[in-house]
Amino acid sequence: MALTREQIAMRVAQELQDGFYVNLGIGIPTLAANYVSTDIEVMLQSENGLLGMGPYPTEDQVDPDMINAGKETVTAVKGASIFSSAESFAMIRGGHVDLTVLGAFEVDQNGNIASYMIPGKLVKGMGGAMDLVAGAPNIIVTMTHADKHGNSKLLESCTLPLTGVNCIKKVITDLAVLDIRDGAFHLLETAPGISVEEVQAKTKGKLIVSDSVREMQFN
Amino acid sequence: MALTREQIAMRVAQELQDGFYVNLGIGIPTLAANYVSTDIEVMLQSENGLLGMGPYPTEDQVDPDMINAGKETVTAVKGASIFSSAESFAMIRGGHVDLTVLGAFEVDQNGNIASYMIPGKLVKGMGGAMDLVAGAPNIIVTMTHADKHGNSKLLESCTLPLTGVNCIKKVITDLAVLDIRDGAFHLLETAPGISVEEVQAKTKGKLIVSDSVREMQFN
Amino acid sequence: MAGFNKVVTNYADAMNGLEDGMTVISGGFGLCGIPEGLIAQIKEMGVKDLTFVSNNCGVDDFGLGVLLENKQIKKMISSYVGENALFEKQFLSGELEVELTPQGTLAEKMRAGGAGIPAFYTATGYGTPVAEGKETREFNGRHYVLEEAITADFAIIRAWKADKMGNLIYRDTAMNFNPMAATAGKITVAEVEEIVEVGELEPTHIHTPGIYVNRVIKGNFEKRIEKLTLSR
Amino acid sequence: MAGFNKVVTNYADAMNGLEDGMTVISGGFGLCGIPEGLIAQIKEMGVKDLTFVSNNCGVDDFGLGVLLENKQIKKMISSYVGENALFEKQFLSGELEVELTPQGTLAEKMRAGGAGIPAFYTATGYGTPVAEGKETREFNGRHYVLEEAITADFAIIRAWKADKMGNLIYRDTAMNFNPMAATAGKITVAEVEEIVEVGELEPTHIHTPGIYVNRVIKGNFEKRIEKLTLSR
Repeated sequence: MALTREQIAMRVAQELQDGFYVNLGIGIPTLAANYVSTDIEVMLQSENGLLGMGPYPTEDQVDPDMINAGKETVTAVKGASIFSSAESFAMIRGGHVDLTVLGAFEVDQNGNIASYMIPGKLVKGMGGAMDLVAGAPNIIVTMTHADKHGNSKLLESCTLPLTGVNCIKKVITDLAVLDIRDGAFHLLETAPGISVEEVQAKTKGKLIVSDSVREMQFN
Repeated sequence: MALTREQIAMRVAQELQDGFYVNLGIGIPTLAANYVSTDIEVMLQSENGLLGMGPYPTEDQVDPDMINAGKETVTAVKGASIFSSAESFAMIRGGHVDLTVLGAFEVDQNGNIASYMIPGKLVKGMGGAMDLVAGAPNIIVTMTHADKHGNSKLLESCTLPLTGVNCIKKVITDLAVLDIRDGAFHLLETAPGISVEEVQAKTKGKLIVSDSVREMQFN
Repeated sequence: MAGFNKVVTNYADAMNGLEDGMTVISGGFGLCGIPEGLIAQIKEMGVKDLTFVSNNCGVDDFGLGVLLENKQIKKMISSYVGENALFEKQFLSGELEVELTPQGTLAEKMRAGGAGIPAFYTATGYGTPVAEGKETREFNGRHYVLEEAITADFAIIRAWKADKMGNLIYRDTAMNFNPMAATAGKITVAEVEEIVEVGELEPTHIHTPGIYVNRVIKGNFEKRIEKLTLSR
Repeated sequence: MAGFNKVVTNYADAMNGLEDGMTVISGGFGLCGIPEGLIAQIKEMGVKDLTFVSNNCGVDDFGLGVLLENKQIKKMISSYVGENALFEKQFLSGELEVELTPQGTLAEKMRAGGAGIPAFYTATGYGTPVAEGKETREFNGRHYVLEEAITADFAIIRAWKADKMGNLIYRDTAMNFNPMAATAGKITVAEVEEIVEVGELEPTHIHTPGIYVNRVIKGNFEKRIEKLTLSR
């Protein structure tokens, strides 16, 4: 079975290591924060200018001056710092954020990503995504493996306008976990009940299946 | 009589206007702070990272963490702000400081200034001078009109390595006040007892003497 | 305090000098930290053909959206403009020009504008539509795009506390783009929640030194929340 | 707190990894705001052929001067080096290489290094020896020089207060170059006057977020005054 959004988020959460500063994009990446192991500590960076983002507020805690990059009301954890957007992107552009997780429309075997624009539809803007993919040393894309028509989103070459080039290192989809290196997707893990063949069928870009492919583990 | 250092500083102080943010270089410019009219308020910028520099401290007030760009112990006035050197030079480079006054070895009729390096002598460094002359919209040089051998320091073209080009608008010396524009020094004021002829004799660059030259006024 | 008293007491004085065709940088991220009263005053003045530099363009009936509604904006330089049906309509009809700029590049362009840096290189946008027509260049084996600074005739910002000299402190994430915006306006106007006496703000806590600020006005803020999210 | 506890309790741990030939950025302006104990530790370690990036080079027997004395510095990148007879001697004898950089350009090069900006344009130094061999370029009728970013293997800085996560607050003008230096080291070590509990520092008062800081050590500072000037 393909993973649910929550299951993808659970698998993404496994990528977070103790002591990581992490930027989680809107959608599934943000959900991952709910599944971080209690054995580790991570600090969440929100690119509007907050390092140490906490949970959503209770009704008493709601403060219009305290929001995240998705414009949602949030709280700050102990040890948080708050700064300008220029400082925030200095942090991002300078490669100080250990891991960025974000969604995408397409990713290709060279690590290119398209995530902000579908020609013919209204362009809403890239927000901070272009800075994030150009800045973080380690970037994971999370998305469904194929679109609702069954077309692969893991391509030989992105067809949509790019958000960034040669920057995506890993993809976590509802079907699989794959590394991107040397011009190919490398299959590392399959979702429970998903065969290697199904992943192969739904991956349009070059796919290398190693001997050590394993099934995703959930606690 | 040529002006004393204190008299030059008094004349420099007349250039400060109410509401000006001012950077005063080491030496005579710093002395000018003592002669600012009590009718006006100015804020002194010190390029290490202090806006609102106050007088030297009393013995009780001395704090090694509170110094100016000359590395002297100072105080901060009410309304002061303290920031990093990057922020300080953003302020300077961005043209936010209304007036900079600094010393020089030479100035020429095109507004070039040489102030940091005498070849053959040890180079101690330009500190913030190059940023200041490149940044301030209004820059006054104050120095003696001639060196101790009687050689003019107001030249057709600077002979020493430059600190900045086309940036000096006004020169206040022990003999005169001169504007620099259109490739010439324009004599505006002479020191009490100094003749126009003496200024002419001691100015090597192109000097234009207007009809309205007047004697410096001191209160 | 004659020389450094920047407090103005009415919005007409606060925005005095704003004319048709001018460029305005606005602080704020979404509806957070926006100068509500200054935006209302611009609507009141009715000046037209403005270019706005702001990360977002408000929503239909709040923030910069009210100036769109009033057809006062000719061009937006923003990173994300997706919360606004009116925006979409004016953009598709060609009434509104839009220059999409990555958020970090936008923040840095404002900072550069205020800091006297005419242009800088960034890896952001290399190989994407953002780099089209721009110079690219390699440093140490990586590719970068040359981006130019932004300055404006006016910068309008919101702060929490100001003293009369224009020293500013921001509150929480309402800081966002306001500090950079403050540095990049020929005339910078700060609308604040509270004006305190000179000397009350600790010098090392000041986020924006008064040298960047020309006018300060005390505002009353609705502080509308764009997405109320609560913990379960 | 396993993951974010950056406190180390001895200087050997603080400077662990520093090797011959490395580049070190140091905060401080003159003798103000310098990481005294970290400098002493570098002397203790005896590592050689270091390149130091620091606005100044201390005095003969204090600050970075002690590393000059011990012949550990191969090259200085500084804006002003004039308080130091030893410096003069080593420079004139050719033992010491010096790259003079305008103070504001030096500060911005460090900031750029930390902020992922490989190069920027500045008017500072145009037409002077500083621009020799560098690209120059016109923007809007003014001339500018292209300056490249600086990063380093280590950054050593001094702060006033730190929490265990490495969030830092500076005291008065001891801030100076420390915030930019903090961003530009592969490993950044902060020597501080006081270590407080996480949560004690107000988020909007933090000058350097902990993300930039790898190690924190509590120091004892002499805080020598370079020029004692008193009001009359």
